[in-house]
Amino acid sequence: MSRPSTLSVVIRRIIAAIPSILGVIIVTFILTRALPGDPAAYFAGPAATQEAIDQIRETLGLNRSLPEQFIIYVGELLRGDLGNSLTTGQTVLSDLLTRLPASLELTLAGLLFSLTLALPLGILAATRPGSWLDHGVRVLATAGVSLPTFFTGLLLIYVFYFRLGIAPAPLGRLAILYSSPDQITGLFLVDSLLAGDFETFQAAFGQLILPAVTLGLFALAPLTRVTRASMLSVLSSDFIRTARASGLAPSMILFGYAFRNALLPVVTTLGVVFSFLLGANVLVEKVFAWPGIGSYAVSALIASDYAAVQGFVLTMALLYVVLNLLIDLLYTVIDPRAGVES
Amino acid sequence: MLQVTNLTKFFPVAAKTPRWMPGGKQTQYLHAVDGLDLTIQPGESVGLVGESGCGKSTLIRLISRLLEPTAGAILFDGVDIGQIPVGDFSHSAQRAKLQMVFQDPSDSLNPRFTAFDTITEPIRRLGSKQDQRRLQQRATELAQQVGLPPELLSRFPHQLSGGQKARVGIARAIALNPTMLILDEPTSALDVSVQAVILHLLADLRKQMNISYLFISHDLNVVRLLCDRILVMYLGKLVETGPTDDIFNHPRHPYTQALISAIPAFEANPHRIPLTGEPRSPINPSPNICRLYGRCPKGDDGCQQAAPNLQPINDYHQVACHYPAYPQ
Amino acid sequence: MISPLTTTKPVQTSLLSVRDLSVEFRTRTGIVKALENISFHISKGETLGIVGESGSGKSVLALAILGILDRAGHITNGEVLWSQNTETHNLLKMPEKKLRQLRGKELSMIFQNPRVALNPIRKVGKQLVDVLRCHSNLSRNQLKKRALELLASVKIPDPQQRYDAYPYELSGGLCQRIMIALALACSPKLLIADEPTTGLDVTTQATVMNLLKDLATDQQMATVVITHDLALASEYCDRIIVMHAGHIVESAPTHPLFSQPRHPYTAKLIAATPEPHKEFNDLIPILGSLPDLRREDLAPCRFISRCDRASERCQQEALMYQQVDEAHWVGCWYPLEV
Amino acid sequence: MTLSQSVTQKSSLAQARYIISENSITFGAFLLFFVFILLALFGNAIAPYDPIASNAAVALSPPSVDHWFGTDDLGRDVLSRVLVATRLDLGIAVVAVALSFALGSILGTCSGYFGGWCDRIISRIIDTLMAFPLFILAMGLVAALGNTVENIIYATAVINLPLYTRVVRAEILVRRDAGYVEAARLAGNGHLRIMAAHLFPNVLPVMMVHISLNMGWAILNAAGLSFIGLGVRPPTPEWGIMVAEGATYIISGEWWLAIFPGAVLMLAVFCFNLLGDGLRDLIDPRMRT
Repeated sequence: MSRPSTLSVVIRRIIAAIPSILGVIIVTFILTRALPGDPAAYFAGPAATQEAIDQIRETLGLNRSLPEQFIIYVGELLRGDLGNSLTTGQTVLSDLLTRLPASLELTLAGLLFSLTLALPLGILAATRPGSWLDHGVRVLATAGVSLPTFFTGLLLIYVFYFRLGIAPAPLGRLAILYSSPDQITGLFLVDSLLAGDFETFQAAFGQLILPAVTLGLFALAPLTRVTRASMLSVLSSDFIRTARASGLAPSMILFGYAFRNALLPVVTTLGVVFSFLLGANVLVEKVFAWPGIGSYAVSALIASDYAAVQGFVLTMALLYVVLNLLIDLLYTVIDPRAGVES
Repeated sequence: MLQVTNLTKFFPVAAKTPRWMPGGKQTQYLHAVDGLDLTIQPGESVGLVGESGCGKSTLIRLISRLLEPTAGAILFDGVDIGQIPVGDFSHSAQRAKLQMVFQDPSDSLNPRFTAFDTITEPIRRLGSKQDQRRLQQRATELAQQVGLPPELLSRFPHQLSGGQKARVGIARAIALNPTMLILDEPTSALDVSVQAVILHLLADLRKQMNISYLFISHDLNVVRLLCDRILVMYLGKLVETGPTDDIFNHPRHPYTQALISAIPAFEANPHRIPLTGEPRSPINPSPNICRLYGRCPKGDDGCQQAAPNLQPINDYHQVACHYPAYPQ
Repeated sequence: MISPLTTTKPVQTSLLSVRDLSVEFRTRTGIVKALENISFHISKGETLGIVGESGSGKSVLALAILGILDRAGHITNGEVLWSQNTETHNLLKMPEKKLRQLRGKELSMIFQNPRVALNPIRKVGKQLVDVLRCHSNLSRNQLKKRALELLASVKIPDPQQRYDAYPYELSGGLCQRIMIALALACSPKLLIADEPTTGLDVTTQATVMNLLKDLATDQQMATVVITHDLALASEYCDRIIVMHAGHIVESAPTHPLFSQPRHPYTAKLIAATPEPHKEFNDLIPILGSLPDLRREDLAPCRFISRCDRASERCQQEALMYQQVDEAHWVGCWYPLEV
Repeated sequence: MTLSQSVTQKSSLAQARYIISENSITFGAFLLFFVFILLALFGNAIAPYDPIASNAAVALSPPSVDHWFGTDDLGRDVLSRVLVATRLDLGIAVVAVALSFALGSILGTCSGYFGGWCDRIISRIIDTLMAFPLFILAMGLVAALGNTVENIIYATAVINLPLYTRVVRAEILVRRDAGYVEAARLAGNGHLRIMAAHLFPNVLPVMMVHISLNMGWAILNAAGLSFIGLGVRPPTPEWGIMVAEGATYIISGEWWLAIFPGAVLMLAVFCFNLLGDGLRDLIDPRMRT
C-alpha cells in the first residue's frame, strides 16, 4: 500500500502533457502545409508581389523536404517566431501577447460566473430530484447550451444597452473616456484594484459583465448537468447510505462526503468546458468588439492574414494543453486514487 | 480427455511510471496460474475450489482458450490446443467439443439476442448449415432438454427469470454435444430455490450425455454434491487433489482444512478457523516460500525456505505441504 | 396480514419492536408492496436472524427501521418502537434531528460490499473520526486515539498504518472490519448487519462473523443478521425470522425452526439448501417463483403459487399468524405438523 | 419471475403511459423535430418570397403582415430566408454527424476491442485532436482547407470525431469482457462478428443519445463558423450569416434582422438537446442529467 509521492505524480503528469504539445505542433504544421495551392502565396497575402511570395517561400523553407521544413518550423517556434502579421505589421507573437490578457480576463470571468451559478444549482437540483426546481434547472441548463453565444450576446446588447440603457456600449474593455490601468497582470479588474483606481474598476467591470455573462451562460449547462448528475449518483451510493446510517449531520454528508466525491466528474468536465469557452470566446469577442486574441483572429481570417491565424490556433491549443494539465493536477489533489497504478 | 501440464499465466502489472521516472519500477508480474498440472478423464466430474483471486477464472479461461497461456500445454483429445492461437481456435475442430457455462446468467446473455438466437448461435457458427426450420426444431429439443418452456424461446434476457436465463446458458453450452463442459460458478448468482433446480439439471445432463465436467465454485457444499474429484487451488497453485469423500472427510492440507471447517452448516456451533491474516501478494511471489506461509498455523522456517510441491499421499490423493495432516 | 406477533412480549422488555410495518416503492411500472404488516421484536443482547431469498424485503426492512429508505420508498403503515431506560419512542414519528442522534450511536448498521460502502476518497481513520465526533465531545487527540483503539478492537493489524489508508488499498475482509469498527464506534445497543459476509471468501466470512459475535457478546449488544444463507443464520443466531415476498412467514428460535419448520416455505427452503451431510437426492428445489409485488390483486398469502397445501381459504381470507409453540409463530392456515 | 402474459402486457402499457406523461417535454421536442424536418424538405416551396431577391423599397421594414419577420437592409424577406436556410443548416449538421459517427464508431470499436497498439495509436490521434479547443480547430481547418461549405462539413466532422471514438471505445471496453462476449467466442464467432453482431448493437442505444445531443452542437458550430465569415458566403441564406449581417443593426434598434434567425437557430439546437435528454431518460433513467 505504498502511495507514490505527490511530486512524482506531478512530474508524471507534466511529462504526459509533452506528447499533446508535440501533437499540437505537428497538426498546426500540417495545417500550414496542407493549404491548397501555394502556401507561400497565402502567407504573403492577396496583394503580394511575386518577389514577396518568393521571399516568403524562402523563409518558410517551402522548397525543402517536409522533415526539414518541420525542423525549421520547430526552430522558429522555439525562438518565439510566429511570423509577421500582414494587417498590423507587428510580429504575430507581440500582437498575441498584448491581446492575450483581454481574452483571459473575459474567459476567467465567464468561468467564474458559470461556476458560482452552476455548483449551487446542480446541488439544489440533485437534492430535490423531480421537483419543480429540478425541472427548472434542467430547462435552464438545456436552454443555456442551446443558445448560440453570438445570438445571446446580441440579445443582451439589445435589451440592456439599446432598450434599457443600463449597459455601456459594447465596444471593448473600457469606454473611450478611461485610460487603461498600468499593466501588472494585464487583467483590468485586477490592475485597477491594485492601482486603487475604483472608478476604472467600475468602468471595466461594467464593460465586462455582458460578455462574461454571455460566455458563462454557455458553460453553465455542462457544469450544472454534471454537478447534478454526479451529486445524484454519489447521493445514492453505498457510502452515503453508510454515512446516513452512522448519523452524520446532513451538512457533513452533503458537503464533506457527497460534494467532494461529486467534484471529481465536475473537475474532469472543466476540460470540455474550457474547450467550449475558448471557442465561444472568439464569437463573443467579435460581438462585443473585445480586443482579445479571438477578435484578432477573426479580422486576420477576413484579411487572409495567414501567419496570424496560425499563431492564434497554436496559442489557443497550447493554452488549452496547459489548462488541461492544471485540471489534471487539481484532480490528483482531490482523488487519492488518481496517481495509483492499477 | 483433458491433460494440462505446467500451465502458467503471468499478467504484467502495468506500471504507470516507467523505470526512468521518479517512483518508477520495473514491470512486475501477477502470477495468476503458476505451473499447474491436471487431468480429467472422460465422463469425470472434477471440482475446482478456491477463494476469489486464487486464479480459478484465469485457469478456466486458459483451458477454454479465451486467454493465451504464458507457458504450458493443454492436451484435449490428444491435440495440444494451447498451441492454437486464441484468434484461430474459434475455427478449430475442438471448439465445439469444449464448451462453458458462465457464472452470471444475466451478464452472459447478449441483451439483444432472443433465447432462440443465443441457443442456436453455436450451431449456426460451428455446426453444419441448417435451415431455419431445422434450427427451430433443434432449439425446441434443447429447450426441453434443459427444462425451458419452448414458448420462451422468443424472449429477450430481460423478460426471463434468473433460473430461465441459467437454462438458456446451459442449452447454449450443450447445443453442439460437447464432450467437456466447464462450469464457472453456474449457480452463484441464483437463489437457493433455483440453485437446487439447476444442480439437478446439471447432474441429469451429465448422466444423459456422458460429458466431463470441470466445475468451479467457492461453495464446497455444491461441489461436494456434483463432483467425483476435487482440486483445491490457492494463489495460482494446486495445494491438494483427491476424491471428494477423501477431501471432505480427511483433508490433508491446512488450507483445505480451513476451507472445509468454514462451510456453514445448520445448527453447527460457530467454529474457530485456523487461518488468520491476509493472503500473500500474487505479484512476483518468491518461488521458495510456501504461498500459505503467514496464514498457516503449521508454518515454520522450513516453509520459508522451500515451497512444497504436490506429492502423492496415496494412489489418488495428492497434497502440497511439508506438514500434511494424517487421518486419525 | 393480521399479526399479533408483538403481543408475544411486552414492549418494555424488548429493545426494538416493529409493529405492522408496511413499505411501498413507487416506481415507473407501478407500486411495489415491498413489505406488508411486518411485526417482530428483538431483546437486549439477542441475536436475531432475518433470512429470505433476494426480493423478500430483508434489506428494505433494515433501511426502514433506520429511516434511511430511498426516495421512492414510503412507509405506509406501522410503528417502530425503540425502548431505552424505560422510555419508548416511535422512530417513525421521531423528528429527523433526534433520530440522527440515535443512528450510529444507539442503532447502527453494516452493509454488504464493504469496499463501496466506505467513502473512497477519505482515509478510513478519518471516517471513523467523523462518526465519533458526531456523537461525542472528544478532543482531536482523543478522537484519533479512540479511532486507533477501535481499529485494534476489530483486530486490524498495524492500526497506526491502516488509519491513513484509503478503502481501495484494503482487502474486502479488512474493509468489512473497518465497517464494523465504524458501526460499533459508539457502542450501540443494536446492530443491524445486512448480508455482512456477501462478497467475502469463505475463510474470511467465518473470521468476520466470529468477530461480530464476540464483540456483540462483549458489549451486550443486540444484533440483527440479515442474510440469504440459512446455514450462516443457524450458526450465529438465537432466533430466526423467515421472510418471503415482503411477509414474515415464520418466526422461531433457531433449533425448533430447523428441526420442526412449520411453514411450508421454511421447510422447502431448508430442503433446497445444500448442506455438508445432505445427499444429492435430498436436495429438493422450490418450484414456482416470487409473485409480482406490483400486482393489485395479490393473494393474502404470497406463497400461494408455490405452495402445494394451498386451498380456497388461502386465496380469500386475510392471513392470521398462529402460535404453534412458545415463541414459534407461523403465518399459514395449514402449518406443517410436527 | 414468470409473470403471466397479461401482467406483462398490462405493465408495459402502464409503462408506456407513464413514460409519455413523464416525458411530455420530449414529445414536444419530437414534434418540433418533425417540423424542422418538414421545413428542411419543403422550406423552399413554402417561403413567401424569393430569399435572395432584394427590394430596396421595403429595406429594413419591421415585422408586418406582409413580412412577418420584417426585411433586411436589402429589402429581402427575413422569414423566407430563415425558412430556406433550414435545409442548409440541418444538412451540414446531418452530414457532418453521420461522417464522424461512422468513422468514430469504427475507430472506437477497434480501439476498445483490440486494445494494445491499435488502441494506443488511435487514442493518440484522438488525444491530439482533443488537445485543441474544438471550435478553434475547426476555424484552423476551414482556414487551411479553404472557405467552402464542404470544408465546414469536414471540419465539423473532424472536431466531433473524438466524442464518438471515445464514447464508443468506453462502451466497448465495459462490454469487452462481459460474459456474453466470451460466450460468443466459445460459440465460434471471430473478432469481426463479435464486434459487429454482439458488441456494437449493444452500444447503439447510448450512441443515439449522443447523436441527438451532438446534432445540436454541430448546428451551433456550423452557424458559429459562418458568423465569423467562414464557409457559407452571402447572399446564401444561412442562420449564422443572417445573425452576423443583422448584428450591426442591433445597436440602432433594427432587432428583427438578427433576432429571428438567431431564435430559430436556438430553437433547432434546443429541440435536439431536449430530444437527446429525453432519449437518455428512456434508455437509462439513472443517467438523467
